[in-house]
Amino acid sequence: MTPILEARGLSRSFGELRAVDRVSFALAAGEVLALVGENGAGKTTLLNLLLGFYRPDEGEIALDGAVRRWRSPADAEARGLGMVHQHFTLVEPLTVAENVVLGREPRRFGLAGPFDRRRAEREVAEVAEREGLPIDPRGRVAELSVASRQRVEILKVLWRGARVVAFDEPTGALGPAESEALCETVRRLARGGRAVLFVSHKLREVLAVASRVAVLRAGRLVATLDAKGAEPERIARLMVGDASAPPTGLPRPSPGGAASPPPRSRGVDEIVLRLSDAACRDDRGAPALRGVSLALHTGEIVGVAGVDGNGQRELAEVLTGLRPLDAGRLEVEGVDLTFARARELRARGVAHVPEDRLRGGLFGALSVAENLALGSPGPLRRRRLVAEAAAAIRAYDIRPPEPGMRASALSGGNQQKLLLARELGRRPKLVVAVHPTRGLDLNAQALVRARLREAAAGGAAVLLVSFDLDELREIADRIVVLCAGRVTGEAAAREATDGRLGLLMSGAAA
Amino acid sequence: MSELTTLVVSILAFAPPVALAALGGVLSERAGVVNLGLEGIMRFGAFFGAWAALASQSAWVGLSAGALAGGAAGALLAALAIFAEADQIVAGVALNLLALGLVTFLLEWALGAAGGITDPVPALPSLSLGGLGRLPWVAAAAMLLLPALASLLLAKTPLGLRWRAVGENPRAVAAAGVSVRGLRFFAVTASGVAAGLGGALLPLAVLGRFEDRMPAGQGFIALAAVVFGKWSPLGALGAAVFFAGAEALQIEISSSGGALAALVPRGLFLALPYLLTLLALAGFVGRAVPPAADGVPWDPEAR
Amino acid sequence: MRPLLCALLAATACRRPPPAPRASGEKTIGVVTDVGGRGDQSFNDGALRGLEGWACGLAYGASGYRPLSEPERLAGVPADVIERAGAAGLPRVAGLRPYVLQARASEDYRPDLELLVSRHVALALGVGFMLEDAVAAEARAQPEQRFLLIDSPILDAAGRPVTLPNVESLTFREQEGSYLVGALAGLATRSGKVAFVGGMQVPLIQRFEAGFRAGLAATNPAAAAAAIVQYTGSFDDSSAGKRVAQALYAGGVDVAYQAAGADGLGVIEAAKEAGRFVVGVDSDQSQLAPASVLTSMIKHVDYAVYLAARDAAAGRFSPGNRELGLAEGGVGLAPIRIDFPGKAAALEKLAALRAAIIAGQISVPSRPEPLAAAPR
Amino acid sequence: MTPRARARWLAQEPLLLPVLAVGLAFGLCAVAIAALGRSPLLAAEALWDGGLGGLGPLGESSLKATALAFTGLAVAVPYAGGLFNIGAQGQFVAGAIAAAWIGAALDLPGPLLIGAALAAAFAAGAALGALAGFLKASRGVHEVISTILLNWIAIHLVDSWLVVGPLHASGSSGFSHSGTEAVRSAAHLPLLAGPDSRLNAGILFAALGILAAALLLRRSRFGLELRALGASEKAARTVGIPVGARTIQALALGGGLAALGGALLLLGGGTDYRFPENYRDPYGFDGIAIALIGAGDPVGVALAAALFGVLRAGAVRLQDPEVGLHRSWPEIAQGVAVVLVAGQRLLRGLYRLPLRQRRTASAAPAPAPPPLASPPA
Repeated sequence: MTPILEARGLSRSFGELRAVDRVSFALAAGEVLALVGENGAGKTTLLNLLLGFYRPDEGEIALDGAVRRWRSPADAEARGLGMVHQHFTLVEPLTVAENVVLGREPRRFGLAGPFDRRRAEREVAEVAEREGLPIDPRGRVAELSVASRQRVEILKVLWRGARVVAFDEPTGALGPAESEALCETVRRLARGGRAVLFVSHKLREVLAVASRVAVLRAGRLVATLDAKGAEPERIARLMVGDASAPPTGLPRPSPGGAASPPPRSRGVDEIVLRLSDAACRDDRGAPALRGVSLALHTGEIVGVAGVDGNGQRELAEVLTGLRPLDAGRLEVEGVDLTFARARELRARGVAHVPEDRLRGGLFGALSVAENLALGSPGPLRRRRLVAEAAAAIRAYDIRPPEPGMRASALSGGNQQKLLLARELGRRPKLVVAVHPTRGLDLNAQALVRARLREAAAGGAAVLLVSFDLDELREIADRIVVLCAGRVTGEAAAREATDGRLGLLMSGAAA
Repeated sequence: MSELTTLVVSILAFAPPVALAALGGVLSERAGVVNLGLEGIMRFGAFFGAWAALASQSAWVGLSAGALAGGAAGALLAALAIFAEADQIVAGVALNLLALGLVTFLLEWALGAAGGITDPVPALPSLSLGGLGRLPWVAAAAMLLLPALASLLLAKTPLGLRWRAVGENPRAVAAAGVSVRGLRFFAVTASGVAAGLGGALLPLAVLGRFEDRMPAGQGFIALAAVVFGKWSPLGALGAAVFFAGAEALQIEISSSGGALAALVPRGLFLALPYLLTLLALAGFVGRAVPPAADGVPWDPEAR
Repeated sequence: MRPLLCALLAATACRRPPPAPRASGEKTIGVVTDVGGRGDQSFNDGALRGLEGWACGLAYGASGYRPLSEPERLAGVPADVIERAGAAGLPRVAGLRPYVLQARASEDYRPDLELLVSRHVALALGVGFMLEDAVAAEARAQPEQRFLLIDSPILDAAGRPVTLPNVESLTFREQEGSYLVGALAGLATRSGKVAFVGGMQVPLIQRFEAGFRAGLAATNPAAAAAAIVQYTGSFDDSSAGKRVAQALYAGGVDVAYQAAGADGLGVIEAAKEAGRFVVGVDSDQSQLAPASVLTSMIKHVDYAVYLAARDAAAGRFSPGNRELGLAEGGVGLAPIRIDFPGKAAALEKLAALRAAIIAGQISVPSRPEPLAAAPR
Repeated sequence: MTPRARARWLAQEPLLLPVLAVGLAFGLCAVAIAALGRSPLLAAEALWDGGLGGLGPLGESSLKATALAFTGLAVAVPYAGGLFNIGAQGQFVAGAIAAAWIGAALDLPGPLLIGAALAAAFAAGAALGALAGFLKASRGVHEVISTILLNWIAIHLVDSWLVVGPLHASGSSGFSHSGTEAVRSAAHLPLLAGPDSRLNAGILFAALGILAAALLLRRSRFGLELRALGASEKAARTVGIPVGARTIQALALGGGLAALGGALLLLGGGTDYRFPENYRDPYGFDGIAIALIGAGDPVGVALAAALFGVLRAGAVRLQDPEVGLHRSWPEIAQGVAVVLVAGQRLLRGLYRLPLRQRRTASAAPAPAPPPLASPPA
């Protein structure tokens, strides 16, 4: 069987860093090849090389056995290569059909003619029908759900006639049901004779969808395994590279495994946070929370699960004073703070680890010390600030240990450490953490989880919003599920199976 | 003659420069680049339009030169904002400051003793309306036609689709294999051509000569018209018409000689159009939502 | 190379002695214009015309001064000036050089005048009422230097005219010329609607308004009651002038008198387009719209400056404030070249009024009465 | 210097690029002047004489530099918070008229009267700035648009109402001073170098203003919060900074600073101690240029204001027939310099300097640059 796409000794360096180091593999029609590896292992760079976004320093790419040099991504696309990006590249005010044909618009009266909207809509409908991705070509993307948007992304690639389709972390924001549907779509693409590259760090999903698994570490391809019979633990060890050290923070095979923390016993049932019948609207003015009630106790970690856009963000913002409540009541330690703004809530001991670190939580243009100083009020005393910064840097192992360095110059993991140092360093009573481990490598993930656990052990209540159900099961005491702005269910962490959570997330069990 | 006719004629005579500059602003901002340099571009368009018209003794040559100069100024702004990755507002301000000093100098250097004001320049054809004066129909036609054409371009052509897309999400355009920088460069240059045309109309259709103070803030009014018109070509036209109407109304009220004019200080009348604009922006229009990527520089490497 | 240049620069900057007074026989007349500057179509241009053109025989251009031939020099001199100059004529003043500084900002007046003083000019001209404070202060600091101030006397703190031994000031009774304009407008109007368009509402321009309205009341009381007075709020925005005038003409006005600097050019433009009458100001503006400019209220800043320059060249100087009105030939009407019904009678009436003013039988107000609320 | 060392040096010298930009702008102007057949050397000499050659010129330079320093700060301080104050011109005019009014209307001993006039000026400018801030915070009106509109509103109300109406100098017999009544001599800023030079205490206020602005931005919590707002509005909300209040405060402060510039120019005798008719000095618009050339930093603003103050004062002598240059050359140089500052990236290329390091050198291994088309995270 001739492979459609071949990589032969591809290398690419950025400065002194060899991001991709002599990687070779072959991909045949009807095959799903999964690329796995830690953050920074070179997965995304490799994809970008294959699809013409970067040019390789060394090595070559062969398509149908012939060596090709991509002058541009458009060049690769014209030869039948397409990528479904991790973050959607959609234009919200435009329709589905307009988004799909953008850049290769069909025209009336030949090349110079006006845009043939009807033909675009017809063709998109045809492709959608053929590939089993039902969607209304005339719908505005702004009004679509996350899963539907991803469908538009896939349609974009297919409408352009891709024979090789690459998926970059496609299930990040999807719930279990949507993830499963996506996996089915991927398998169907392969069955239809296309070749698929599937980049993910969710090993169970990878094993479910791929025929082979290629493991990248530090830019090198360290192993290629048949998916059948491959064990997640082995792959994880290959990814981390240190076979002796047990990989921390890896997804656990089953809930309640040996490494999960011992059940914490609570002394007095002190309620830190009480939210009753909370309702609020999202940025567009649509209802986002519709009567959510929650109570968090000291020392407790409560996970919030749900498909993206079901009110998690708004819940976190309501709790931290960033979004006003339309109805309901918010109490922290028995004090009514329904109308309090962020400043007052923070003064009352509420800490916030927001989802978008560098834009939502940290100030990239300011120094480490200044970022830390912004966590608490009071006049600035330069000497004290430097001392406090030095202490925080030591306590949270922020590298490099330079208080004067700009936050934007830190690596992602160290940025998150800085954020935690600011938010957890002042011994908060309530911690609201949103996707605190997203985008971090495994070691940094483990560190973040450990810090959250410490905060809880120190008496804080922690609300953890995450899409990663394994993570929630690992460190939360109980998990509440949000769907369409309502709490559709709650389960003790050890009883929360994928199936049960999935049902709750889809709202079916509500 | 009814006051209404007066109002309409005044609008048709004085709105075109602002309307075309505002169209330029729309074209640029719909592609994601804030054009704060409209004032400077109009100034270049007006000056070079007048100069070329004087040199060639043809208003049409002047008009083309104004458009060309505007396009060149737009391209300079585009180069700063897109390729040099300057802050777009800074780049626009820089262009305004450059136009201010340079045109003052060129005016005296190139047009000699005339000093602050040039000789009368050849005028574009106009229609006599008797006591109402002359209607510069070329300018009025351009004001009505060009926004309509731009509207069609944005709504009905592949280029327009990309144009709107690059102002909303340049990443999507890049992913579709279209050059974001190329598209934006084109858009800002086109924006300069429109604003340059608007500027050239000042000497060629409105006042019959160039003077050093031109365009006397009309580029900034155009900027407000872009927002007021909610970033649509026809909306900007409507806003320009509204401003010209407010100005005409102000003159109408203050020259009616009535008790009102005697009581209310003239400064208030002069400030009225700006006050109305501010009030409109603050309340009457509701919240206008700019293109999502408006003012955001395209940095392909940014995460 | 670069250090050398720098050294050269430093050396020339420090070593150069201050310029010595000119060789005897050659004299410099210094001018500081107000921020309106060259090309304001008003007193700045008038003063420069009198000095550079008539007295020195020079034309200012992009590459500096160009000497004018004798016919060129006298080409634009109005007939009444020639008449007034009499047999002596308007000869070029030998050995006279202009030194012109255009102020860029209000706080430049003082240093500009100081620069003139340091250059030992025979006479330092401050053009425009905006320079009153600066000339007063500089004249007190430099008692040896002679100054000429145009358009304002030196004023004390309470605003009363005072004299200084080294300052001559020239002011014009614009209200007298404007009175004639108002009288003419009252006679020439068919619709009975006339208007005054001023620039900024400052005392100088209000003198124009006052005279105009008084003259109008003398010949056409009905039109005077309905007269429209409008100020554009600027002197440098002809767009504003045109907008205002267009509205006026559209409202039926058939004679408008403008005293609005560059804004007035817009008024003339509007008159041209509407085919109505307009009266120009400061100099004869009929060439801007020959079919529409009924006449112009001429202020002979040019001639006054010419005379002052000629005197300065001869070493003569007469301090104090001189007010120039109709009698002194400081203001007057440009020839009325346009025909209108009843023109002959109108000219007779104007001549009579002029004589009456010169004779002191009519006293023209210098401040406008508050406008009565008048229906249009 | 190795490219790397040079890059590090550059990173530490934020003012280096503006200096290069200004230098290049002067070079370009010199070439243009030579091309016109005039002598750049004579021009430089005239600028030197007119700006620095003696106490008189120094006084003129300091008058202008003071006004420029304050309008520069008026733009730079809000800019630290990501706010663009285009309204310095209107605020400058408002400050000048307020100082003229108080300085003439109140009868107080010297220091008190000066203090009252400056306070009134600050309040007037701050009110304009605060209005723009309020419109932004509560109605979402972009401050660039609102401050532009407020410029025209302020200028028209002052020029065509206050100056010619209620505040106009009283006169007799049809003559009067141009503009408002002159302020009492108690309100005159003390002269520092005798009566022959207009060098006055305004320059000390400017130094104080620069120092205060620098301390405020760098050392105070308000300054830190403002810079935080400028770095990321979203993160500023997260840490509980009252964004609306800071927006209003920053623009109000900017407005007050611009107004102080106008007041000090007036009380320092720049406009003969009164607000003149037909006041067209564009110091507010120049403030934008000064702030940009000064890299938004108070010290940079001070340097840029000093430089362009000297140039403006010196430009008086460019019209000397021996030099024969147009009076607008300093503006041209300033415009070119701002364009060059805006086009820093091109400028770096021109001087063969390394491009901005996207990630500053750090001990940690630099992560791979993100791919060309990776979407925002």
